[in-house]
Amino acid sequence: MSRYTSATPADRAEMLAAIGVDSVADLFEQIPAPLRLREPLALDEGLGEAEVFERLAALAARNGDADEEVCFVGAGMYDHYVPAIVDAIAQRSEFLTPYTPYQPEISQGGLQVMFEFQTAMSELTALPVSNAGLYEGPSSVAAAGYLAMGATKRRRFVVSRGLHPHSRETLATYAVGYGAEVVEVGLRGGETDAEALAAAVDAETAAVFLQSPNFLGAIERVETLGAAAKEHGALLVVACDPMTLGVLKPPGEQGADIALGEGQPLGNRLDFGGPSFGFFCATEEQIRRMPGRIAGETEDVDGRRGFVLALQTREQHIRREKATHNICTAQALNSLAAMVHLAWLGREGYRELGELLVRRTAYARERLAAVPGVELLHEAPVARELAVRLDAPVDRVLAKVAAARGIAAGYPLGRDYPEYDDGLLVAITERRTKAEIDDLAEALGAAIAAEREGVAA
Amino acid sequence: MSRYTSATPADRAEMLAAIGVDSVADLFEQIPAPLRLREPLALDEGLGEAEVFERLAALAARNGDADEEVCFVGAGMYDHYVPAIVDAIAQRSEFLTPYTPYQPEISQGGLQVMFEFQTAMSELTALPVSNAGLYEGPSSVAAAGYLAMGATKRRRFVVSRGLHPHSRETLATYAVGYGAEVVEVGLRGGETDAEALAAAVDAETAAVFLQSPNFLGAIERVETLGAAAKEHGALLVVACDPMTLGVLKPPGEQGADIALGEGQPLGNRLDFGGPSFGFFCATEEQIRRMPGRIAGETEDVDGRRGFVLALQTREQHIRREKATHNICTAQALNSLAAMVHLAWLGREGYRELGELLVRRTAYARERLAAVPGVELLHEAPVARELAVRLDAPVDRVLAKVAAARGIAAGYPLGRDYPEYDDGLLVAITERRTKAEIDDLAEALGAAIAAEREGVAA
Amino acid sequence: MALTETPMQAEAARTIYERSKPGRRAAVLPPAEVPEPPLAELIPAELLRDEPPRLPEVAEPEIVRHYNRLSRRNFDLDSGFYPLGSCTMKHNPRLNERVAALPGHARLHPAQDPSRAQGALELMWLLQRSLAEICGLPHVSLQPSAGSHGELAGLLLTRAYLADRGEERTKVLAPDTSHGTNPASVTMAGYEVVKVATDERGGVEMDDLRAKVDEDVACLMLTNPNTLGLFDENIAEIAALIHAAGGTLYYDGANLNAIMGHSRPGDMGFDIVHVNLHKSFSQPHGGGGPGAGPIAVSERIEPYLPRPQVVRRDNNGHGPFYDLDLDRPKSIGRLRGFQGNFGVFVRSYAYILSLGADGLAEASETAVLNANYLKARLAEGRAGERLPVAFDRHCMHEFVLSGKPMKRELGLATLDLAKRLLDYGFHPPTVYFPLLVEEALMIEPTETETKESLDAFAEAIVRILAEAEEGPEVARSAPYTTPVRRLDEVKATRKPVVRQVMT
Amino acid sequence: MALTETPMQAEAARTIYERSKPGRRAAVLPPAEVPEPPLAELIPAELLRDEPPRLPEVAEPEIVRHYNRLSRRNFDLDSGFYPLGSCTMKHNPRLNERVAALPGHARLHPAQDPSRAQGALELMWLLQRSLAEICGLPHVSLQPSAGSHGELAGLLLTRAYLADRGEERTKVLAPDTSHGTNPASVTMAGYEVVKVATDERGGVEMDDLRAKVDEDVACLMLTNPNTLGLFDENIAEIAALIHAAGGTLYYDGANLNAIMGHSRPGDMGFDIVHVNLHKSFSQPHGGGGPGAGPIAVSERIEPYLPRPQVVRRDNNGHGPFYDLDLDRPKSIGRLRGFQGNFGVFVRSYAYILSLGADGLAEASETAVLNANYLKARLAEGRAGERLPVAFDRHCMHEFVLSGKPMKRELGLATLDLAKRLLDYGFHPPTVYFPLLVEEALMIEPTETETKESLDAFAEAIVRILAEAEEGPEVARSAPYTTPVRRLDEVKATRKPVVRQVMT
Ligand SMILES: Cc1ncc(COP(=O)(O)O)c(C=O)c1O
Ligand SMILES: Cc1ncc(COP(=O)(O)O)c(C=O)c1O
Repeated sequence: MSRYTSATPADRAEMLAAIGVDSVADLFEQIPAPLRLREPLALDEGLGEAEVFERLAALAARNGDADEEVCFVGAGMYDHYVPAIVDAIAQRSEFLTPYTPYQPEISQGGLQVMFEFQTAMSELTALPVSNAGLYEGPSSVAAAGYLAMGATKRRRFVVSRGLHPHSRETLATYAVGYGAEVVEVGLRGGETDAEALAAAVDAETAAVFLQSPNFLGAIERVETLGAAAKEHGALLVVACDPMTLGVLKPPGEQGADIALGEGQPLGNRLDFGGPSFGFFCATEEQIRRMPGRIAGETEDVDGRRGFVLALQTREQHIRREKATHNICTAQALNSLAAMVHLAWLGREGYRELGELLVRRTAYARERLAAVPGVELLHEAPVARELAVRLDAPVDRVLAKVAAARGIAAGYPLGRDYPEYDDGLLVAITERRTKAEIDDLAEALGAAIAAEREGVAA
Repeated sequence: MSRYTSATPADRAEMLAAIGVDSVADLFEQIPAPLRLREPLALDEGLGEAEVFERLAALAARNGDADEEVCFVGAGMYDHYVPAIVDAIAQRSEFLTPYTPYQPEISQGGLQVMFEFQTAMSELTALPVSNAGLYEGPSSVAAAGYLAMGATKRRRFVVSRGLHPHSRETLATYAVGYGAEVVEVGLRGGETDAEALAAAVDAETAAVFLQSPNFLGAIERVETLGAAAKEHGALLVVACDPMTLGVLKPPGEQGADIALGEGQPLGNRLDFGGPSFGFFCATEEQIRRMPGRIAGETEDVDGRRGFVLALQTREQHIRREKATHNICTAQALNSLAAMVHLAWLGREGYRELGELLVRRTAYARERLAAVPGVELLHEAPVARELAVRLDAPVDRVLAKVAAARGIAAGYPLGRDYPEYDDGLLVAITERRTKAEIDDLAEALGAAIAAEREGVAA
Repeated sequence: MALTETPMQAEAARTIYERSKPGRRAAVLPPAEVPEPPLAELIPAELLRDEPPRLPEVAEPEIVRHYNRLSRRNFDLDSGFYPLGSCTMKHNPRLNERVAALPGHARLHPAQDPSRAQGALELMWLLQRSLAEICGLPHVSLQPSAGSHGELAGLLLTRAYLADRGEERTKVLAPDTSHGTNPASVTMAGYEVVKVATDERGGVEMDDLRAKVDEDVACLMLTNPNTLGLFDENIAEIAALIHAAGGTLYYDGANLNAIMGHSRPGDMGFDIVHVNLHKSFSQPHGGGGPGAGPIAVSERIEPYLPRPQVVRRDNNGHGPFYDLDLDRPKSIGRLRGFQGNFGVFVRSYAYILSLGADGLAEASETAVLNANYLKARLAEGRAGERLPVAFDRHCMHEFVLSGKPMKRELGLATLDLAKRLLDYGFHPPTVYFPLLVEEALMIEPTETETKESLDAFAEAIVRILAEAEEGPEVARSAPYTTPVRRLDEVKATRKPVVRQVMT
Repeated sequence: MALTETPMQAEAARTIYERSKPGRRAAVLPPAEVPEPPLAELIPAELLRDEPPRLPEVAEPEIVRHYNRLSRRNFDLDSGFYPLGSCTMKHNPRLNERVAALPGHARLHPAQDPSRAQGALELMWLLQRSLAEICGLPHVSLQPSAGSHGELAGLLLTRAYLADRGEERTKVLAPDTSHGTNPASVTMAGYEVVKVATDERGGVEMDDLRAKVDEDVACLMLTNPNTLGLFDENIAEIAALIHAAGGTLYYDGANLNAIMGHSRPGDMGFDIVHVNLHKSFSQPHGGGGPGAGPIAVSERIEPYLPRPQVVRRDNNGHGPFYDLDLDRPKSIGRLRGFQGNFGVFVRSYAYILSLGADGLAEASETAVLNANYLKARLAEGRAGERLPVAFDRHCMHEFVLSGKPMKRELGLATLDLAKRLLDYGFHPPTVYFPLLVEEALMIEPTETETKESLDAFAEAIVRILAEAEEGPEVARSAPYTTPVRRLDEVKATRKPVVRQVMT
């Protein structure tokens, strides 16, 4: 009997007697003998809690986390300060341990939070319908593709190269499955090439995918770019960064049919990439094609206001092969964290945060551009992330700055864009102070200078 | 309006109108003008949450905590592993944020935990009555003195020098107030000098105070020593370490009238010394003289079982100057943590933990005694802490071992016992592995050798 | 004074938006510290938002109260018995939350250079090895975010594997007992679902299977034990059939909790297995996630695994170096961003370390013991007549009852029984699934439960049936004591109101 | 179906001991790793225990459920309005819990060498400086563990101060409105309490005071604003009187929340002040602690402060060095182990940093505004007649109503009103205190509450009084909806059952 189970030898004996067998082994006899394991699994014996803690702490200690390094890395996930109430609320058993709210009468807490979350996302994106969250950003892009296929009965996607590389890749992976073609349109001066995009969209195009700010940090002219989609009856799908929507024009006001994105910056940890959540909003027209759970308002038999999972006829557990998506377990707790974070920021705080990011990013851009050996990769407007080119091997500069100054200076664009293998993407959050930005500039300058002189800084 | 208040300008206007004043300042006019502050307080302006976090984290980073150093320091507070469920439960708002349970109908959670805690402490000490906890260990000793005075109408305390120095000092501080004399009895071979004790106790003695294991780690022969108290009608007060009572004979079986101690090892953090709690158990006879809150079982009007604060007529809020003690706010949450920790340990685990401590301590004693330049300070039986003498200046050895090996090797006895200024008190918990004990032995040996040779190790 | 409502019922639902007042706030942000020009000087005005979104305006104390009070309107595993079949509602150790929250894990950026993320990558590698051992298959990808994501991965792997052999197939077989995600994933992966019947022992109907296996079949998806809680005794033959026809065999691992350390999908002949870390490996369900659905695969599938893959390399003799392998030319590609739900990996790895080989086997044993005991208790007397077990043999970790006689004889639908159970303080079993069983009740107690819990649940069922002997009204109008009573789900779908209307 | 009980009422209270079964357990300890001889070989058998204590035997999931369910039987500040007078139930920011839990704080051993505890000592020093500024007194000791401990410290300081001047005095004055800890502390410190009367404006009756001040008076203990929520306008004169007679003036700081940044006890002439960090400085009350009761003192009292004291020294020109000063020859000595409730200091210092000079003043302002507003609301109409305010003037952060007319006219005792408030979802005010006011209700809303909360509370009072117009029965038998109903407190004291009986 382990710490997590309760059957004492006496319990076992009584239970076996009630079942009418002699041993638990008898119950396993339905497994054909050749398939029954004879040996224990080749894993260690179980450990006590303190020992497990020590082991995991030892592993954790071997990571350069954002407490240890000043983190200017973004590329889709950002080092924002998550207020303490988010953890306190999300760790309440009542939110942490239930299943998906299939029994609404005893799940009003979770359902109402979903409803509030949907409202918030709808407000952020200026689109009327939001689901309760998907796995994360890139797979939400793929889900939008599936929706667009269903909505348009077309099988061709036109995708900006400014869309997150993970999103483009995920879309491509899924597209092989549901049988769609993906066409990419390049960038120009940091922004999606409008002419190329217009040329790429045709009557077979199910959807056009943009991201704003795009992966290089540039704020796209979504409305202008989206015109091509409108013209050909394709859906306009816009991926966006939820931390910028306090100041940037929301996708819903720029003609987007679907707005989605990675939700991590809202209330979620870095967690080496997950769990976080993807948000997914759309026009009324798409409501019955939405993927994922959606909470809706209703009444109980006595007329009390209540919430339920609405539009379940879209879902796999009801519609099986005809479902609009296969998702079941999603990321409810992560959406809850986002909701609490947004409530904490509040209407004013959310806008102020957006302004703070824009201004600090502008400062950082100016500061970095002034460093010898650093130049801007593009001059398009930016909100919270900026791209520069370094006149020295990026990986070596990054390693140097990390080792010498404890700064994770940014994301090397060469990982995904061979054409920018001298590129560095620098992300700003409200945690990155002016002093840290100044340090970064200085450290980059020193590392580049040292590299150029062939000296170890 | 700050983040923690809600009165908007509109609210304020409405509220002032209802009150019938023009401004909040009017309400402060009851403070005579010369006493009203004209200038703001000389404190900084308020900071945002992230900034406060960074400031406090920067302070925390300048401490050598038990994650950073391998901690062999004890002297009353110990580095035990506190299981995760303790924090999870103690941090629930329902336990964290209410006041003392003056309204029992809506405080059954807290009251029942008190009742369960009292039961656990009663079991540990083998005394029938426990309160719900006092501030911490040493002030509980002083509370026992106050009780003993009330019970015996005598004003003389005989105290073993093996009692924690902080307890002796606190008792002395209080005794000046309530007007009692404190007589100290010395140690012999690590244990309380039985003859001296017998000689010191007289018909004026209100109580005899022992500690077992005593400050030097020695398990006292409480029953033998206590005979003198019995003989003269004095109360026998025994301070004990709750982590040893799974294996050591409990005070209640050794003639103690009162058993008490520092509760920190049960479920509480080191926290640089607090908050923790003091436990306080006694014979039935003393129940109406007990200090602190006591939960008791009762029934509601429908016959449902319930719990209330019992025997409130002992307390300051009812009895004022005639109260048995002045305590009001105590350490309820810390007692709760202890209860959860004890439930987690369970009957078997608690005993096993005691055995583990005894055996690892025996191993450490043997291992250290074999180190050149180290010898045992006494040979009395020990349970979880042991005292050695070093043949080199203790402070220098400690500094060296900390700097070179990241080990906090123990508590320098010279801080409190001039007669043992070469003494070191080494504490063992289940977190201190055999490998760490071996490291300690080696590190001490190296440091002493280096000191003797006058070399920096 | 008589009670008309419970205190929670008396409290009308109000959203955080309805608690807002202009000007209230909780956040205080740090000062800008840098020049603060009007935003329009930095970003063209037409790209700026006119009005900020109407987020809540509430101070911190009210936020805390709002969500605290809301939380109590949830039933949760940490408060009571939650025998939701197929969901494996087992204890969620708080130790796992503690280790997941360590800054070294929680504050690690996903794009961190592998040289400065060695602990995280090693942990992932160790988890991969552990899952491989438990599943009996050599390779693992941790990337999928949940079971259904693992299913999609498995089907895309099948497609890639077949394509590499120059084959294109169109059909995927799945039993009629399969979970809804299975057919939904099949469609998303561009295949057509073909249903296979169930035989009278609850396993795959072999004749039907034989009739449907052909060259167009890309894959058979199976849950074993299946959603009836029964182990398919013909699994070896099934595997042989599919393999002979050139298809892959996919294992839906939602029920792995029945067999850990007792039997392995790989040994049964499966090519691809997904594991729901939020089921067998104790990741809390979070009210609907997060979870993770790693997949274990055989050698022949390995080349197609998603990118990136965590690998252990030799660090020029300086011990191992853990890395993200992106250079996988045959890979199906990414299924999501970054490396997967790492926080979930930490929790599940902590769980595996805690239980170890012995503890995992013991967990499955106890899960099976608990299920069979509860089944036996419910087979007694009247309950056994009204709610007979759908397939009368020993079950594994769960079992399915049919409410058909209860409905016919007492007028009580399974839904009514479920709702009445709420009044007794229990989470109901999964209802109306699997579809094959009329008025189904699918009961999975897990190893977490004490005998006392199981007894209490059985007694509640007996009492509800006894109430119904007097007439079905009591249960039909249940629940009575929950924060809200029976809700109009039809309305919510007909005229969906999916967000707060702002006034 | 009519409700007879709420779900919680239906659940009988069972202790963790009653959930135990021999052999169950949660803890798995590490292996000994060292030789494991029988214990009797290491410790004489007569010093060993025969039978382990009968602690619970329960596996982890049941422990979690037990305490989770128990927790819901508490009303808490994070769920609703808690206007418990004199207790300052203000919001407990979770930020403070977060910073207190940082390993650098939470895992620091109290005997750590000061050179390796500089962060902790600096924090204590900074808190000392902040409290000194807030109190208007130059020196602070953080050692006392709560308000009552601070009181005892203050009286022992007075004794030491007087003794040092060769004086021994016997009496301590305290108003009849003083809190119970005041007289209890006086007795513990070996003094005799002399009660001072209250005048018709709610302040100290000056004639009575003059009559009682003499050479035997060691100290006057005062709360200002006092427990009626009223500021004593004669404080300057009172201070002069006491000082002229050679006594000390002690400030019970429980009500400091009324005046932060607006007035300072030191400026009023107080020599010694205690501060309840768990009241004005947001340390959570924890269901009855932990708290902390630092004291601030004037120059003349400083030499006697408890040991050790945190000091800032110059580190030979290498910046400051924070140290524990033990060398205090005139000190009264220790009041407890180690350095005090450090974890509480971290929380309260975080609170002070968060609010700052501006925020603290704003908090007091809002507290006073809220109290006066609620007082005004309750003075309206019928409520104002049945429950008149005891002293009709503007209050500070709290106010006291008298239930005397209510009792006389409606037959409703203050206790009944309090119990009925429970059904309305409110924590009742402090009742029957201060003793001076018949059927007293002491109401302190704090700055935490919204206007909406205050309005709802006022409306509940009005409704309860309206109910009572029909007769007192409803309130007299209240509460109806709480987990248990009115409890027999007399029985619990007459025949105390203070622990679980083991069977
Ligand atoms: C049998 C079965 N298969 C698949 C799934 C889908 O798993 P997930 O929710 O992780 O996507 C479930 C979950 O309920 C299940 O029970
Ligand atoms: C006026 C007053 N004085 C003193 C105290 C005692 O403070 P503590 O509970 O911190 O000992 C209280 C606490 O309720 C109080 O209200």
